[in-house]
Amino acid sequence: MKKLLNTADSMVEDALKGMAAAHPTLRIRDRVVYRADGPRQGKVGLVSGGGSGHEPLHAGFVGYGMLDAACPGEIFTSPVPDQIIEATRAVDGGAGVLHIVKNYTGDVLNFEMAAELAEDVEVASALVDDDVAVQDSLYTAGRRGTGATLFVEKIAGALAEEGVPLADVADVARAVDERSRSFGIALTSCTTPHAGKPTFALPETDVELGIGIHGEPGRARVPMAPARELAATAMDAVHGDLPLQGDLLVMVNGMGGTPLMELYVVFAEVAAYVKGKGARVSRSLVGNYVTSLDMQGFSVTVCRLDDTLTRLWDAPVDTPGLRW
Amino acid sequence: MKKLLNTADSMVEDALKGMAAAHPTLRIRDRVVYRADGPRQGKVGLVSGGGSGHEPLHAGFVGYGMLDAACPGEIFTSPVPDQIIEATRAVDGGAGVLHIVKNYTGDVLNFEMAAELAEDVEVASALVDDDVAVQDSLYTAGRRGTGATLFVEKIAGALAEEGVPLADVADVARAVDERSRSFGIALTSCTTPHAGKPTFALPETDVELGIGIHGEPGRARVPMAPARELAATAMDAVHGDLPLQGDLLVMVNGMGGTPLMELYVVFAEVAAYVKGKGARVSRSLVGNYVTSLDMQGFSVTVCRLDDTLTRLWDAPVDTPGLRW
Amino acid sequence: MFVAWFEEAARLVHRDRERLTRLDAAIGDADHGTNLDRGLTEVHKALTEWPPESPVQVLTSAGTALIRRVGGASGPLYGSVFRQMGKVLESPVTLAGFSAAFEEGVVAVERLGKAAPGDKTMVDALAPASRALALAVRDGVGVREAFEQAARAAAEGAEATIPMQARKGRASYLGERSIGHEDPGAASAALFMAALATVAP
Amino acid sequence: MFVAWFEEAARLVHRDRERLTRLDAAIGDADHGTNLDRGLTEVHKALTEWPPESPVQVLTSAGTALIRRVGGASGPLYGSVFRQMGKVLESPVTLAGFSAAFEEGVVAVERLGKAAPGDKTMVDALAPASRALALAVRDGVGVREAFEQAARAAAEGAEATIPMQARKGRASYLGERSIGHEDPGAASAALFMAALATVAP
Ligand SMILES: Nc1ncnc2c1ncn2[C@@H]1O[C@H](COP(=O)(O)OP(=O)(O)O)[C@@H](O)[C@H]1O
Ligand SMILES: Nc1ncnc2c1ncn2[C@@H]1O[C@H](COP(=O)(O)OP(=O)(O)O)[C@@H](O)[C@H]1O
Ligand SMILES: [Mg+2]
Ligand SMILES: [Mg+2]
Ligand SMILES: [Mg+2]
Ligand SMILES: [Mg+2]
Repeated sequence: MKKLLNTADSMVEDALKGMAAAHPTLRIRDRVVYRADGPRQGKVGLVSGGGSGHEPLHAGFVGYGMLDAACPGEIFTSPVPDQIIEATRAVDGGAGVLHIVKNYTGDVLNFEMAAELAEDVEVASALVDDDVAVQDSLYTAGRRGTGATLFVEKIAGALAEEGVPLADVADVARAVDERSRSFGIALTSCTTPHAGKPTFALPETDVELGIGIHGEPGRARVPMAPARELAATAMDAVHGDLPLQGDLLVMVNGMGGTPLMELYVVFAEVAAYVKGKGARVSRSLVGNYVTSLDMQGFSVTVCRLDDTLTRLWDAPVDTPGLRW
Repeated sequence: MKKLLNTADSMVEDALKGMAAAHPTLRIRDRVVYRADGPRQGKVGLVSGGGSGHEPLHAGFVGYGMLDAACPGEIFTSPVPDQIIEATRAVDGGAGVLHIVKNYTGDVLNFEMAAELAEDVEVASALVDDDVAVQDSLYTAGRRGTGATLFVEKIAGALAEEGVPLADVADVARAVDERSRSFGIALTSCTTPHAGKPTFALPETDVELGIGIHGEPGRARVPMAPARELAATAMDAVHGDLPLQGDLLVMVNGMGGTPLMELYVVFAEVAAYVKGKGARVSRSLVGNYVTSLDMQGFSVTVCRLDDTLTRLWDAPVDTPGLRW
Repeated sequence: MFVAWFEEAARLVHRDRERLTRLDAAIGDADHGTNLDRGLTEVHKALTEWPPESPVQVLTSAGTALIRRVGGASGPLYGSVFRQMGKVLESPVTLAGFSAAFEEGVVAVERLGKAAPGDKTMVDALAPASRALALAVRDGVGVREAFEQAARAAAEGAEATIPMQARKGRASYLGERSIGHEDPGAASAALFMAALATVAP
Repeated sequence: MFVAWFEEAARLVHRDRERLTRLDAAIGDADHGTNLDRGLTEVHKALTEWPPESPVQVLTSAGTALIRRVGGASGPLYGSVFRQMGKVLESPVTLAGFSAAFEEGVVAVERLGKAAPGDKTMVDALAPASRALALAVRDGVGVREAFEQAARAAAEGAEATIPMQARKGRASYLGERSIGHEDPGAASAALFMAALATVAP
């Protein structure tokens, strides 16, 4: 394993130093990343967070029209309640705070504890669980939160800028989650700096279907196939769970080690697939946004838009990772 | 080698289809990527291009405030004169066209031929040759064009939007190049889809210093080192050639397979280095911008800003790869 | 003994952190060893910088440190075991009192994690350990032997997670592919109980 | 013969494309085989779809196809060889005329690429081939033998690039590390000349 780092232990801290140096619009203190111009009085505050290693998620989405604060945990490890409490209090502008939480046991537990302990702030919580690779049943921890997190943060962030109450921001966040589905395919495993070797072994001939964003192995391993087939596999899984129809927001997302060129190849296939189902790619995003360290592969996330969601998606955003 | 593609032969075409589907602001025809709203009468047209595999460079930088057209060649192969002629004629709004050409024999020859053949259009050419890893001497093809290409395209693009004459746009492009230097370090080789195996073999223990963006091996191989030392090695090379002073535009660029988190770690070290020399990181960019397929590693590019260049860098830009 | 318990647990987890991370790599996200090692280092620091004056303080301080520094699923879960124990442990400490408090700690984890035995989690090591302690109290065996029985029960419980299909936590995503691997949290729970046996008076 | 020359060159390059790409990987960017194979496929297409009516047309059409489809450094360079040959070749074609035209083609490459023999480029195979042809004309040897001598000279010239340090093209970036590898463009130039020998009347 070769990685650009000083030590595995200092990696999160070192990367945050780099973020702070690169982005004067951010303020970083005690492992929380804030908008330098926050808190905004009367605006609902948005706090998200999770393990590090998914950059630009979440810290890269702090800024106008998106998050007010992000709490980066250790690599692939949810943040601790202290960070979340700190962030929640700091971004409260009197209108309450929305926690956007990816559905992992660790994230859920730590955000819950923090919400309880920050009892002086009105907190609502929106869970993101879009990964159709995981069956949501009594026998699992429920669906994982992956790509849709970006959609939820963007759209809820845009609504919060309009000055609406906490309940409305929470509602739109949940609506986006309900209307979104994801599926991911890995060509290689990621390697965590502490483990120093790939989390799972994947031969040159195979890909892993339905992987998570923490190097969790998927549910099946199949032979490597052309982009067209891999895209179809992912889209079949999405479409089988939430039929593609109407105007869609579609993200083809790289897992961190995937070159943009390959993502465009996949996007062409995904767009053709959508068209084949009679639906329409109305908005799109292609790039490495919700990553898993150096993993190679892609995930596709689809959200069924309506007019409100489209308007909020199009609303201005100014963060290091997303800007228009 | 596992890559997201259909066939190696169709990869460039397939990726362009994906670009077209993802970006309604672009129009793609006969292997040329145009601004959908071009040509603009009275504005100098900017055309760049080069081998594919460096995405988002160049096609991702087509749009308001940057390029009017990009000519993507085959992977790591400069475009052919036909494409360049086509693009040059199409973007000419009567004020002439600037060719931004990275200094490689192939790029230079093909752009030269095209400029000669498009005799009906007034063409100026700006060469980018910022890579200090290559000695510019009688014994080489001269310095390579790498990261500074983005700076040149952005800043010349901004000036062109102001409606100034071709000679001025060409002058600012050349000024940016003269004030910019780059150095790159690879942790792994890239793998071209046709070759199917890494261009050079790099053991787990070593890094390659002074690599190009086409998998050209570097000039030396040294043991892997912490990010701080690698950053210093790159910055020493830059500083040794163009002393760091005053306000700097600094890009820490990933080679395509480098996770953003690692780039932030490097950026923190680069920023500290700059400070140590008494200079100042005035503007910055961290991400995978001028890539080399799936290569892991980074390059750093530094440009000495002045007030004009700063203003032009800050000017609005709206392209798939760069937007503010 | 309480301080020694955490010191010994820290030693064992540090020693075995790569094994724990490897177990987590197989069915999770390859951080359990690092997480717990970081947390127990913090516990050590907390116990050294703010010397506790009672077993209750040790448990509360350790539990809090784990919650504050581990993150992930195991941080809040382990933190809850010890904080809950601290809440209910009566002084002077007896084996019966310890066993009762431990039982409540395990219940707290089950509640927080919504996990039951058989779900392939740390509960599968903690619950048998708790039962072993209760039996030891009933049978009136000595402290050392009681702790040794608890350690044995936890180790067996951890091993018994191998054929289980996970129903909670990250491993549950794998469905049937989670079968055949020891649960990392159960393995670390067994280390906690082994540490207890070692420092038994 | 001219059409056959390009058909045979296409066959040889296609057969050896991986070797050429491998040579380019060592001191360049691993695309020379793919580039030339694509270009010669295009030449074949051009010659089939627009059957040329004279050697001059074959050369011009092939050169143009190479320029239009290869890209990179080798596209314009090879294209210039054949276009220049087409410009100056006199009909009816004689060995002396061919030799003179080829010489001009090589000069065109040297001018365009600013390359001289010893720079470790295709010139190091083309120039010796050109010299061999000229000598053959002077000595009055037959066409087949002349072409065979040219092929041999090109092959030797390509091999002689191994110990050279590159001064032009991408390999020059490597400085001394370019030593010890055959230049891919010289290797492909040797294939062109080998093809010529094969199709000699
Ligand atoms: N719902 C739960 N209830 C009880 N224990 C759980 C639950 N979820 C996870 N665990 C335990 O936590 C362990 C994983 O801890 P760790 O790797 O540190 O956290 P994470 O899964 O967040 O990376 C699992 O092996 C399991 O024993
Ligand atoms: N300036 C030059 N003059 C003559 N030949 C050159 C020059 N530059 C490169 N070449 C030839 O071109 C070959 C490389 O061709 P190719 O790989 O197709 O192009 P690129 O270098 O653009 O990838 C080199 O091996 C060399 O023989
Ligand atoms: Mg974790
Ligand atoms: Mg090339
Ligand atoms: Mg884990
Ligand atoms: Mg080449």
